[in-house]
Order: sequence, then C-alpha cells, then structure tokens
Amino acid sequence: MIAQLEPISLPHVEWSLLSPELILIAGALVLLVAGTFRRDRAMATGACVFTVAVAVAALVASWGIWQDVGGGAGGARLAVADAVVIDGFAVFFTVVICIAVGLGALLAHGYLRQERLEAPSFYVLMMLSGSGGIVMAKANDLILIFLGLEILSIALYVLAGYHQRREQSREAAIKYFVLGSFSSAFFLYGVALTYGSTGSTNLGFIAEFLSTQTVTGGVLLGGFAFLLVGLGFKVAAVPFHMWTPDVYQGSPTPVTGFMAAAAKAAGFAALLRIFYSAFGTAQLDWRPIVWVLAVLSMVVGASLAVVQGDVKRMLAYSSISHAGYILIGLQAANERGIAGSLFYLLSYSFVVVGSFATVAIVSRKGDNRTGLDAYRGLSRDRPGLALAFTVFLLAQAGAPFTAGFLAKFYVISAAVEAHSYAIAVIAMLASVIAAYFYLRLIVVMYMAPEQTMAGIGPETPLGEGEAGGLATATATVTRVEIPVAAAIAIGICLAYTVGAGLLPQPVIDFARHATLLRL
Amino acid sequence: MMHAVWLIPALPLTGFLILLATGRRMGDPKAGYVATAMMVGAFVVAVGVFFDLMGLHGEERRFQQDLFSWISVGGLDVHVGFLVDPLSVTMALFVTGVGALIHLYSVGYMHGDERYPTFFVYLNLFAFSMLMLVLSDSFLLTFLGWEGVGACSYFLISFWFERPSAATAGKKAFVTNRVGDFGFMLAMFLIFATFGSLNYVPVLEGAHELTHVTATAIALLLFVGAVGKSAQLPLYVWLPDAMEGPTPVSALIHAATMVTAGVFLMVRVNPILNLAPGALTLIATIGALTAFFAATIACAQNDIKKVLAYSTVSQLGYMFLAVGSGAYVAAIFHMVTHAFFKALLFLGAGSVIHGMHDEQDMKYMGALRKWMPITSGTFIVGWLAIAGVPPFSGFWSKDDILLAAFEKNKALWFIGLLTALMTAYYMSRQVFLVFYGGERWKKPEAAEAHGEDVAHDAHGAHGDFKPHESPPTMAFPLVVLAGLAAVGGILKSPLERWLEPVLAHPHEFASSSSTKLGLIVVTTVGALSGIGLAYSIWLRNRVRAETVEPEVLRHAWYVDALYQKIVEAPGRALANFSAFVVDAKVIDGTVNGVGALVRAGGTRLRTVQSGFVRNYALAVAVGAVAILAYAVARSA
Amino acid sequence: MSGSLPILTLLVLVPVLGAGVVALMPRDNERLLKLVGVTFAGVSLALAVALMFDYRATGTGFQFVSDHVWIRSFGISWKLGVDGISLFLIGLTGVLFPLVIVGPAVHKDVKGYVAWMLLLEAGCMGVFMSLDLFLFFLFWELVLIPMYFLIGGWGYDRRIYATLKFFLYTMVGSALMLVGILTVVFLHQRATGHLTFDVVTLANEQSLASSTARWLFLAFAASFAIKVPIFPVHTWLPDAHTEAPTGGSVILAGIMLKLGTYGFLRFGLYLFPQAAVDMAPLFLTLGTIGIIYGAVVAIMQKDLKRLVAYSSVAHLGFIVVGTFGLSQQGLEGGVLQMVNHGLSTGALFFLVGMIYERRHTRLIAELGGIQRVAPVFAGVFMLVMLSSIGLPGLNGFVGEFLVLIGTFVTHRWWAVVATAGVILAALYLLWAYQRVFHGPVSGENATFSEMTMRERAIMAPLVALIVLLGVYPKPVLDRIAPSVRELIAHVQEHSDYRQPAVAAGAAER
Amino acid sequence: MSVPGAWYLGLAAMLFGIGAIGLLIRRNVLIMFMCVELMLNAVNLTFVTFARMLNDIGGQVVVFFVLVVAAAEVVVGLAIIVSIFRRRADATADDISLLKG
Repeated sequence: MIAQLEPISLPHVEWSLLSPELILIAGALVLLVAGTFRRDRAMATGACVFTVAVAVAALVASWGIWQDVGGGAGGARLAVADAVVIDGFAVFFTVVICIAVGLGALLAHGYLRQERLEAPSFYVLMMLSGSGGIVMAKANDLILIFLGLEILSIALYVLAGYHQRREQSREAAIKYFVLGSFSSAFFLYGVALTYGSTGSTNLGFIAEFLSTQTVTGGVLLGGFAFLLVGLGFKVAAVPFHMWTPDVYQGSPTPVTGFMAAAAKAAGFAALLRIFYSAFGTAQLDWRPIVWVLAVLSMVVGASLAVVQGDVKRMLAYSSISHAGYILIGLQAANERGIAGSLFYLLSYSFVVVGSFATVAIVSRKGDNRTGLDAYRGLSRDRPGLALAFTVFLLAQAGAPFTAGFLAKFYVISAAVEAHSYAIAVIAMLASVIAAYFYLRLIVVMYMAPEQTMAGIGPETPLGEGEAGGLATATATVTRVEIPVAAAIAIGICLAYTVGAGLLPQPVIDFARHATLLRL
Repeated sequence: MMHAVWLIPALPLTGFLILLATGRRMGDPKAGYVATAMMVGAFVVAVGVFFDLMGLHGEERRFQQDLFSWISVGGLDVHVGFLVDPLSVTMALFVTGVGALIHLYSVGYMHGDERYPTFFVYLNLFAFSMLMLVLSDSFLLTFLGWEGVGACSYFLISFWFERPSAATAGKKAFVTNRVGDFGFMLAMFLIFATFGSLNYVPVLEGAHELTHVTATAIALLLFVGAVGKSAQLPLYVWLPDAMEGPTPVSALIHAATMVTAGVFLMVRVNPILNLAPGALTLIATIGALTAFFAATIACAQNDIKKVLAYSTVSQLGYMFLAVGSGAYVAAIFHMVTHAFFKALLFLGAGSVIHGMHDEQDMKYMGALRKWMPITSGTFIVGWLAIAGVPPFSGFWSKDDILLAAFEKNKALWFIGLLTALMTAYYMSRQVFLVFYGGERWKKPEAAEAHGEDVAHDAHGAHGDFKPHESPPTMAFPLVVLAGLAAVGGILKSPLERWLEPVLAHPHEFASSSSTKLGLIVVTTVGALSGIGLAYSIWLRNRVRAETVEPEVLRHAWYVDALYQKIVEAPGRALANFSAFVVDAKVIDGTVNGVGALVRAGGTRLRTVQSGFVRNYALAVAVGAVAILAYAVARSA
Repeated sequence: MSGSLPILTLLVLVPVLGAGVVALMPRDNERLLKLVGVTFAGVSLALAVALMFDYRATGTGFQFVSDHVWIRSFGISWKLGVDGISLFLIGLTGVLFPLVIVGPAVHKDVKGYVAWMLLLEAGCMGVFMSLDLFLFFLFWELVLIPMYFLIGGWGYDRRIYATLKFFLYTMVGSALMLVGILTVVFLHQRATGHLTFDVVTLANEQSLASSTARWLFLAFAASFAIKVPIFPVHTWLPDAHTEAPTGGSVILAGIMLKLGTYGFLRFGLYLFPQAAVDMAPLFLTLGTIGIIYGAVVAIMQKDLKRLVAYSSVAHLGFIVVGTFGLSQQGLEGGVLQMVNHGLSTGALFFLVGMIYERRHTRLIAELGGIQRVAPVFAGVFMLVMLSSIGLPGLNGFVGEFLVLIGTFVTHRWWAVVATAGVILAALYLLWAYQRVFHGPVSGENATFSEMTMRERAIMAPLVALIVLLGVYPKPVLDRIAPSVRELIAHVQEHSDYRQPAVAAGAAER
Repeated sequence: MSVPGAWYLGLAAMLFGIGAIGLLIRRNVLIMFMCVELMLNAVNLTFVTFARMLNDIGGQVVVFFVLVVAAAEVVVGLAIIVSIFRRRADATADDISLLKG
C-alpha cells in the first residue's frame, strides 16, 4: 500500500550568509581542478596568490555579513533550518580563520618552494580545513559542529603529514590522526548523551530545555564531560594536550602556524558557543572543570616550555599555556570574558603565525634547524627578523604596548570581574614562568653572539649562572633567506601586534560586538 | 661690624673655594699665605664683632643674623643663620685666633710637601666648618659644622694616605665620630619632637618646661655626641691614632678646636643640663675617669705626639668634669687656656719633629734646648701651663675645675687631683726627655735600633745631622702662643662676667675662701710633686725606666686590642655571615631555588611526554574519566 | 604654556621618537648616533627643566594634566600629570639620561644602546607621570624591556643570569599588582557604577572594605617592594647592578629603583590610605632592616659595584621608612632622597664604571693608592661618597635627616634604629675608599689615569646638583611640600591616622 | 520480548569502553584504528536508541552523517598509516616516538 507521501520541504538556505565558507570551498575546488592542469613554479605562486585572494574575498564577504548582524546592527539570526547561527561571534571567528588561511598561504609559499613540495593541494587542504573551522563557528547544532570539526581535522591530518619525506612529519600526522579521531569519538559520544538527555542536538533547543528543566541528570553531565574532552583536545588544554608538542614540532612549520591559529580558534568557537551559550544555565556545573583545565594548561604548558631546547616545540608548549589563558575568559563566564577570549584568539593568531613564520625562515631547508642554537646571533644577521620575532615573543610574554598584553589584560580583567581572583593570580604567575623561555630565546638572538649557549641551554638551572667562557667558534651558517611572501605575512602580523597594542579600541569593539547569540 | 658676622665663616670658605680652584697653580707657599690671610681676616672680623657685642649690655648681648632658609619642612624650619652671643664669640675668637696662628705655622711646616696646596684647602674648609659649628643659631647648623669638622679631620688625618696607618686612622676617626653623631642626631630628633624647633633660642628659652626625663634624655644623647667628638671614654680611641696627621692638624683640630666642640655643645645647652642632675653626674664621672685614664697612658708613651694626644684626652676629661659639676665657665676657661698651651705644645712638638727630620720617638731625642732655643723655651712655657704651675694659665683654669669638682663630689675631685699630679709628671717627663739629658740621637744603638727606617727614609733622623731651629713662620706662632699660655689666666674673671648671659644659672662657688685656698695649695703641691717625681726619674735616673713604663700602659691598657676583639672581630664575622651566608645562600638561594624548582618540575613532567601515542591517548582517557567522575559526583 | 603645549605627552614621545630615529640610522657612525641620542635626551631635559620652571610652586593637585580617552570600553585614558612628588623625579630622569648616553664608553653596538636608552627614558617618564592605573602599569612593565636588553647586551660576565633574574623577579611583583589594579577598578565599578582607571577618581571615591583594601595594598606593595627593593626581596638588585653596563647601573639605581618608592607614594598611600596606615609598622620594620642589613652586607663585599649596589638597599630603606613614617618631614625627605640617591648613587656608578674602564676590574682587592695618581678623580669620588654617607651640606643629608626626624616624631623606635644606619654607611664606604684610593700605589694602579675632560664634564652636573641640593634645597622642598601636605591630608581624611602637630607645623596646629 | 532502552544504552557504553580500552592497549595501529571505528559505532547505537526513546527521527539521521565521517576518516587514516608503515614489517604504534619530551 502506497501511502501518500507528504512533499519534502527543503529548508531555505540563506546562501549569502554562508558566503565565506562557500567562497573557501569553491576556491578549494577551483584550485584543485586547476592544479590538475598545470604543475610548475608559476602555478605554485599562482596558487598562493589565489588562496590569499580567496581568503580576502571571504573576509570581504564576512565584512558584509558583519554589517548585517554584528555590532547590534541587525542582530543575530538563525539560518538553514536553525542549524546555522549567524551572529557577530560567528563572523568574528570567520574573520580569524580567514586571516589564518591567508597568512598560512603566505607562509607556505616560500616553505613549499624550499622543500620542493610545491603543489596546489596544500592550499586546497588549507582552504577546506578553514571552511570546516568556519562551520564549527557558525553551527547551531552539535552534529554540525561535529561535521565542521571533522572537515577541519581531516584536512589537518593530511597537512600535518604533508612533508612526506620527513620522518617527523609522518609521525606527526599519525599521532594527530589517531588521537584526533579518538577524541572525536568522545565528542560524538558527548553529543549523543546530550541528545539523549535533552532531546535535541540543536543548541537553541538545548538552551531552552535547560532553562526550563531543572533536572540535571548524570547523562547530561556525562555529555558535558565528553564534549569538553573533544573540544579540549582541539584547543590543546591540559590534560588533552599531549599531541600538541609532537604534532606542532613534526608538522611543516606553516601548517603548525595555521593549526595554532585556525584550529585553536575553531575549537574555542565551538567550546564558547556550546558552554557559554547553550549550557549557560548550567554554569555552576562546568565552571569548576574549566577552572581546573585552565590552571593546568597555563602551569603545565609554561613549565614544560621552560625546559625545551627546540623552539618549535617550545612554542607548542606555549600555545598550550595560551589555551589556558583563553579558557580563563570562558571560566569567567561573563561578557567581558567572552570578548576577552575573542580578543585573545585574534591577537594570538597574528602573533603565533608571525612566530612560526620566523621559525619557518630560520629552520632553513629541511625544516630541521629549530633548536635554540639556530637563533644565535640572529640579531646581527637579520636584525629586522630578529626584531620582529622579539616583538612576537614579547607579545606572547605579555609585554606592554603589544596586542599580547591587552589580550592577557582582557581575560584577567574578566576573571577579576567574576571574582575569580585565584585564577587571575595563578595566570599572572604562570606568565612569569612563560616569560622566562621567551626571554631566553631573545637572549640567544641578541646577547650571546660569540658564546656557547652552555649557560642558556635548557640543562642549566637558573641558579648556576653562565659559563661565560670564550666560545668555540661555531660552524658558520649562511644567512637565512627571507621569502617575500613570508616577509609580507610577518609584516602584517607585526603591524597588528603593535597596532592593536597601541590603539586597541577598534579590536576591542570588534570583540565586544561579536556578541554571542544567547539562546 | 655685627652684621659682618657672616664674614667670619665666609672668609675661610672663600679661601677654600679659591684654593680648590687655583691652589695648585699658586703652589708653595702662596697657597698657604692665601689661606692664612683668610683666617687673619676672619679673626679681625671676629674681634670687631666682639667689640660690638661688648658695647651692649649684659642681657642684650645677643644678635641673630639670618641668611637664608636651609631646610624648611612642615613644622621644621631651619635657616642658615648665626647666633652671636658671648659664648659663640668667645669660641669664634679663639678658633680664628689660634687657627690663624696655626695656618701661619703650617706655611713653614708643610713647606716642601707635594700636596701643599691641598693641605690648605682642607685647613680652610675645616676653619669654615668649625666656625659654622660655633656660630650657628640652630642645632642642625651646628651639626653641619660638627660633621664638617669631622670630615676635614678625616681628610687631614689621612693626609699622608700612602701610609696605611694614616688612612686607617682617618677612617677610624670618622667612624668613631659617627657613633657619637648617632647620639647627636637622636638628640635633635627628640628636641624637635618636644619643642617643634631646632633653633637654639626657642629651645633654650623653653627648656624650663621640659620634664625631668626628657631633659635627661636630651642631655645624655647630646653627651653621646660630645663623647665621640671630644674623645671621652669609651670613644676616645680615635684621637691618639689621629696623630698620624701632620702636626699642625693635631694642634688645630685635635687639641685646640674640634675636640672641644663637645664641650662647647654642652655649655651651649646648659639650661637643659641644669634640669638633668643625673646626667650631669654622669658627665662629670665620665670626664674624671677619662682624665685619669688617659693620663695613666700618657705616662708611658714614647711618641712625642702620642703623649700630647693622651694628654689632650685627659684635659678634655677635665672640661667635662667641669661641665658635669655645673662650672660651665670653668670648662670654657679651661678650653681656652688648653687651646693656648696645647696648641703651643703640639706646634712645639711639630717644630721638634721638623728639626729632628721626622723623628717622633722621644727616646731618641734629648738636649734639644741647645739646638732649638725658641722651640724649647716656648715648649717649657706650655709645659708649666699644662702642669698647673702658678701663675701660668693652666693653673687657674684647672684650679677652678677642681674646686667645682670638690663641691660636686669629693671622689671626683680626688681623681682630678691625681690626674693633675700625673699630668705634671708626664709632661715633665716629656720635656726632660726631649730638651734635657743627653743627645741620644747620636748614640749608635739608636741608629741601630731604628736601622730599618733609615733605608727608606732618605733624610731620616740619623747619621750626620744636626737638629735645627724652625723658620720664622713656625717660630712666630710659638712665641705668640707661649705668651698667651703664660698669661691666659688673667681671662678668668672677665670670662666669668662675659659668659654670664648665656648661662641659665651662673655657677657660684659655695666654698669658703679658706677651702679654696687649701685646695689651691693641694693642687699646686700635687703639680710640683709630679714634676719632682719626673725629675728624679728622668733626669736623675733614680728608677729604671721600665718599672714606670709598664707594658699595659705602653699599650694603652690594650683597649684597642679589646675593641678589636669585642667589636671589630664579631662585627666582621657578622658582616661576613650576612653577606655570604644569609644573603647569598638563604635569601638568594630561595629565589634561585624557586627557579630551579620550576625547572625540575618541567623536567619531571617531560618524562610523561614519552612520545608514545598510546600514552597520550591514556592521558585523554584519564582526563575524560576524571571529568566524568566529577560529573557523576556532582549529580549524585 | 601648560595650556598650549602637551608638555608631558611630549616628554614621553620625544624619547620614543628619538629611539625610532636612532633605530633607523646606520650603525657605523657611533659619534653621530650618540649625538642624535643625546640631542633627543637633551630636548627631554629641556622640557623637564621648562616643566620645573613652569610648575606653580604653591599649587596643589596635579598640573599640566593631559587627559585623552584611550580605551573607552575599559575607561582607560592617556592621563598624565605632575605634582610635587613626581616633578623632580622627572627632572632627575631628564638629567641622568643624556649623561648615560654620552658618558660611559660603549664597546659594541652603540646604536642599540642609544635606542634602548631612549626607550627606557620614555618608560621612566611615563611611570612618573601616569595618572591612569592601566597606563601606569604599561609603563611600569615597559621599562623592564629596555633594561633587560641593556643588561643582557652590554653587561659583564654574568649578565644573562642577572638580566633574567631582574626581569622575572620584577615581573612576579607586577603580576600581583595587575590583579590588584583590576580588583580595585572593578570593585570601584561595583560601588559607583562607572568603570575607570583614573587614579584620582579611585583615590577620592574610597569604596573598599578595610580587609579587601589591605589585600589589595599588599598586592601593589609586592610589586613596589620588589622594585625598591625592600628586604628580603632585594637579591636581584646586586646581581643586576653589578652585571649591568655603567649606564644601565646608573639608570637602574638612579631612576628605576625610584619607581618602587614612587609607587608606594602615588598608589600605595593614595589609593589605600587606611591599609597603608595599618601596614605601616610592617614596612617601617622592613625598611629599617633594609637600612641596617644593606649596610652590614655591603661591608664585606669584594666587588666595588656590588658594594654600591648594597648601599642602595640601605639608602632605599630610608625612603621606605620616610614614606611609611607618614609625616610631613619624612615624606618630603623621602621624595628628596629619591632624587638625592639618584644623583649620588648614579654618580658613584659612573665613577666605578670609569675605574673599570681603566683597570678592567671592579675587585676592591686589586685596586689601591689611586688617590696619589689621580687626585681629582679621588676628590670627586670622595665628594660623591660623602653625599652618600649623608654629610651635612651635601644633598644626601637633607633627605636622610628629614626622613629620620619626621619618622622619629611619628614612629620613634624605628627612627632610632634607622639612625644607626648612618654609622654603618660611613664604615663601609670609607673602608672601601681607603682600600681603593689610599695606601701605596703599585702595579697597574700606578698607571691609573686622571679624569679626562669628558669625564669631568659628565660628573660636573651631578656634583653641582649634589652640592646645590645640600646647601639650598628650598626650591625643591617648597614644591614638594604642598603635594605631600595634600597626600597626608588625604590619608588622614580616609583613615584614622593623625599626624602629630609638631611635624605638621604651626600652620596646622 | 522487549528489551528496555537502557540496555541498549548500556551495551553502547560497553562497546564504547571496549573501543577506548582497545585503543589504549593494542599496539597495532590498524587495530587501534578499528577500535576508533568501534567507538563511533557505539555512539551510533546510542543515537539510534535515544532516537527511539525520544521518538525523534533526528538521532537516526545522525548515524548517516557519522558513517560518512567515519568513511572519510578511514580514507585519510589508512593513507597516513600506509605512508608511515610502508617500509616496516609491522605497524606497531610504539615504534613511532621520534618526537617526545
């Protein structure tokens, strides 16, 4: 018996509101196709330029959307059958991720050429990954978040192992893949449990459900826990952080930069949206957990960074520490906290891309020279590069008149406003530990040109002082080459880092008006 | 003339500045004459001011000059200003007078020294500071002079700084004085806290409102300052060492002027002292003990200047005995006469040293009266004065003090009397050893005993040389001072009347004239017997020298060694302990320990990051379980 | 003038501009680099001098205030202003920086040295003028960076250890202070409804519970105490001073230590009057310990620079005592003493640097008899040393005396112990002087050359100020007085503290 | 016979646990990867169960998404595994620990 089927009503899709990710995906597809026709030098450059152009286009599109929804102009709105939310928050992360894509492409160009890996697929993957991140930021549904997460991650797994000839790169890929899929499973299980206890995967529905029901069963809390595990993994919060140093160190450096900026941002986008927005009424349940994660991340990240001898790895640990700071904003669970986290993420993206750009340049051909020694005397060989790197490092340390300072200031002020004094104090003390290893790197670049690094290397405790002996002349190394594209990227990062440090109000406004749709 | 009082310190200051700028170009002896001229000018002004003041009547004899505000903060208002009254003018007169003479003397004495101009730079600066000390109208400005003279004393003691002993002596003087300054400063604080002012006039006029306790505290604290500056027990130790400086310095600073600043200060604050009888008794006791103690040491010293140095300590003790007995005029009187005869003795000693080509050991002198007639003649006048032989000046002033002490306390008087005897003895011993007896510098064993010195002392006191008389620039001051030392006694009663306005309660001797006379006789007999004793020992050689010069006295009762043991050594140990254990190990060790701890923590954590992907997964799982456990616990 | 020209903003921007110009110049022409550097520093000095002349001596409150909204959403302004407390510290900053740029020999990378120095000058100026807590904190942190590079780049053997220690140690304090600042601001917002970092507003609208205020005061104090440094958080100082290049030591001792004591005055007492009064005994005790302890430890130091460094611990103790003695004299003396210590210790570090240039050692044991071969050098050293000892007639005495007499009136026994410090100061400095300058001269010391004209030119302004401030400190004291009086009145208004009438003077009796 | 929904959930949880523990204790990367698949399918079971319990089609739809994602993971994952273990005899996870510390 044939039942009369109701006509299936397709959801209305507001294409214009999805334009940034569509632009990225379209760009990726175009490049993929184009890449099958030509493979030469010019193509490589073209691919880079094309990717930057796509990223800029996506930014412009985001700007249009921002006019519509950001800053309280049109207000947030739901789209695609409530599965997508277009609010200032989403646009903000779109911007962050597009910037990461653009800067990552600039970084990649010189690197790929130097490593003889020139192929458009790198850029394709980057754009796809970015689109996944944007989906995560815009998703109003846990399943959509999961899909975005996977799009982001799967592309990143490939990117991490992109340098096939390097053992480390392959190892990074497999570690990232195994652990990533493991944590995705946790996330998904969290989604399932949440679904089971609230009856929906839609964040708006969940929020509404939680605000009307007071029952908070174990299943729901289990959902919280597993969601937190999955996203905690993505943002590299302790104790889900252990992949980070290995993957950051092993991946091609431009990928590391992109990963640190985009993947972290996307992870936080989902984290903030789920917990602050959807689970907002259950603050009392998750805030203590976030508190612990934040403190662990800051302290463990910083103290492990102290003992590293490899700059890339050190920056990886420092990114763990930064994740802790961004979590402070969530832990504060107030508007200042969210805005602070956003400000932090945007600023951190620039700073970290700039830092890894420097690392990529200094590591030279083979991507091997990432030890502290490689930076010795950089201030003489490449004073501009050394200065830029110094600014990035100081910004990460929270030096005044840099974006990094304001970022820390912002989240800590949120913590103080929320009366979380303890975490504020711990954060500041952890920043002292962190400062040590940034400073140590600066020491190597500036202060010990002729000496052995015996006293500065990780093996010497702070108390012992420096060897001070005259150095054996180190093997002469040719001056590093600075690719033009990377130089542009560094310039942009530098301009932001200093500019937002001096005149932060526009950025602050951007972050403040990137309001999260409170459901 | 009164308004020109500012010139009195300003002239030496000008001299100081001129010499500082151009002294080296002027050189020897022009620089010396410039400095001397400034002092003479100051003296002339002082005389002018003195006569102006004389022209006023008793109580009106006070004039204040205010130059500019120095430190004015809240309730504290200190100006650079002068208080001209009989006391300060008396001080100014003898400081400039004796100072001018000693400046002149130095022109000759320092001739040939490679740092000749520098010497006069210091000397003029000293004169300026000393005059600020005595003329100032506030405690704080006095303190400025007080510290200034201390610094100059330091410069001048270590003038020949190449000699480690000189450098050490200078430092010792400064630091020891600082111990006294500690008291002075606290006294000022207390005065300010009590009166809200540091100016002499309001403080001294309001003194009667003081409670007994406060008065005693202020008096004793100021006395601590005086003990340091005026070399009383237990802080006298720097003064004998100060003889490392050039002899005119010893005469000017360490005999006539600076060391008497403590006495001056005590007299200046007499209205406060009068309210603190306990403090007075203590001052008198310390004074008497110092006088006696120093005199015993002086009996066994061989260095011509050391004898005089201990003698100075002893005489300063007399002055404090007078102060403690309430006989302020007697103290000032003795200060003045002492300035005359002690400056004379020092300059004479300097002349001898000069004539003997830098020999200072009296055991290698003798019979010098033949070679140095002016020096010996004037020295003998000084000797008689200090010994208290009538009618020389010392007799009169010492007599007043002993009389006052007798009225205060018989025991103190007795100590004073014994001291007088000893004073006569050791001064006679000095005169006999230096100017009488045989020419011991010629004896071969003398050269032998001092053999090692000859090597590095090119014109040493040995071999073929003859002692010679000093040049006129040196002789003239000797003669003038000898005259003053001889007849200074006539100042006794004028001084009493003159100083009356500055005293809260003029001291009246209560004793009957017969008692007075008896005391005079006793004192004189004491002095004469001292001389006789010395004569029999040192000229007649009745007793072997060793028996009257026991080791313990030669080494000044081993006080330096004692201080070394109980102050310096523990202090050094404490400083070492603080610097290299407490600071370096404990405090800094903690700081570095924190750093090391973080590092150790990082290193430990590093091992967790094993590189094995399954370990990482385990961490994720453990984290998940932990959060889950928390969630379950919360929902339960 | 004050209306038209934003003189305070210029004081910050001119050195920054200078640093930028120097950074863009070629690094070869060292003379030109120094010339440009000293020109910018000289312009700052001229501005600072103009400021001091334009300052209304009897005026109260802050003058030359420039106030521009900077970060609106946090209520943060670019707010600068001076009062009698900061005026002379700005002057001191203006004086010392040109000297350290031209003065000491710089053996490498003159360009970097000059650029960092100018940036440091801007930071120091900023700290002394900031009237916005956020701005203050920014400058407070900013000064660390140039100094970090100066010590690390141009210092002596153990410079890396020293510079890291300096940076991290100071940062620990700042860490707590930032939390404190934020707490003050947000609690104020909670009480009054508006968010502001403006110091004056925060100070006048006291809204803190007393126990909260005490904690906040301690958070601020932690930062200031480390910077001063107060015993027992002082151990970064000897290392940093000793290893820093001469110019770095001069600025470190001359100006950067004052940031801490200035912080206590401007932010400690001003923002938390009651808490400061409650905590005064603690800080008086620590200050007094510092005076004695610094001196005792200095006695046995083998390294001349280290000795001077420890002397700073002692001298800064006086300033702390004066500050927490809470008397007109003590506070004014403390402010004056900041300037004094900057001059005399700055000069001492210059001199020690000159010794090192000649002898390539700072060890006291290897020196001796220098006065014989270099009498002028010795004379200048002596004068500066006497100023440091606190000889009346020189600047050091005035400050020290005021501190002690004021504190004696309010907190008697601390003052008594602190006074004992003057004995020890004489002891360690004179002993060091004796070992370095007195005694027979031999070996390499015999070739010790006399002060050059250039060195004399550097020391001349310092020596002149040392004497001038000792003899006639009135113009300075008169300008400090109204601000201090106001500060004490502020403290009295917001706490149970009452200054004894003796200290306040007849006008307020 | 009817089985309560909770049993299904319990089974799914057990499967998830087995998958997770399997990943932790097995050394062969391929098997570890299969354990992840097991975990994903445990989640699928959970979804379906909940969908039935809630009488909501959404949970069942999710399963399709998850299957697709799992397929994509397989593609990429196998490629990565092959690339690293191409030259090795066995695919032991503990062999790869170049990056550590």
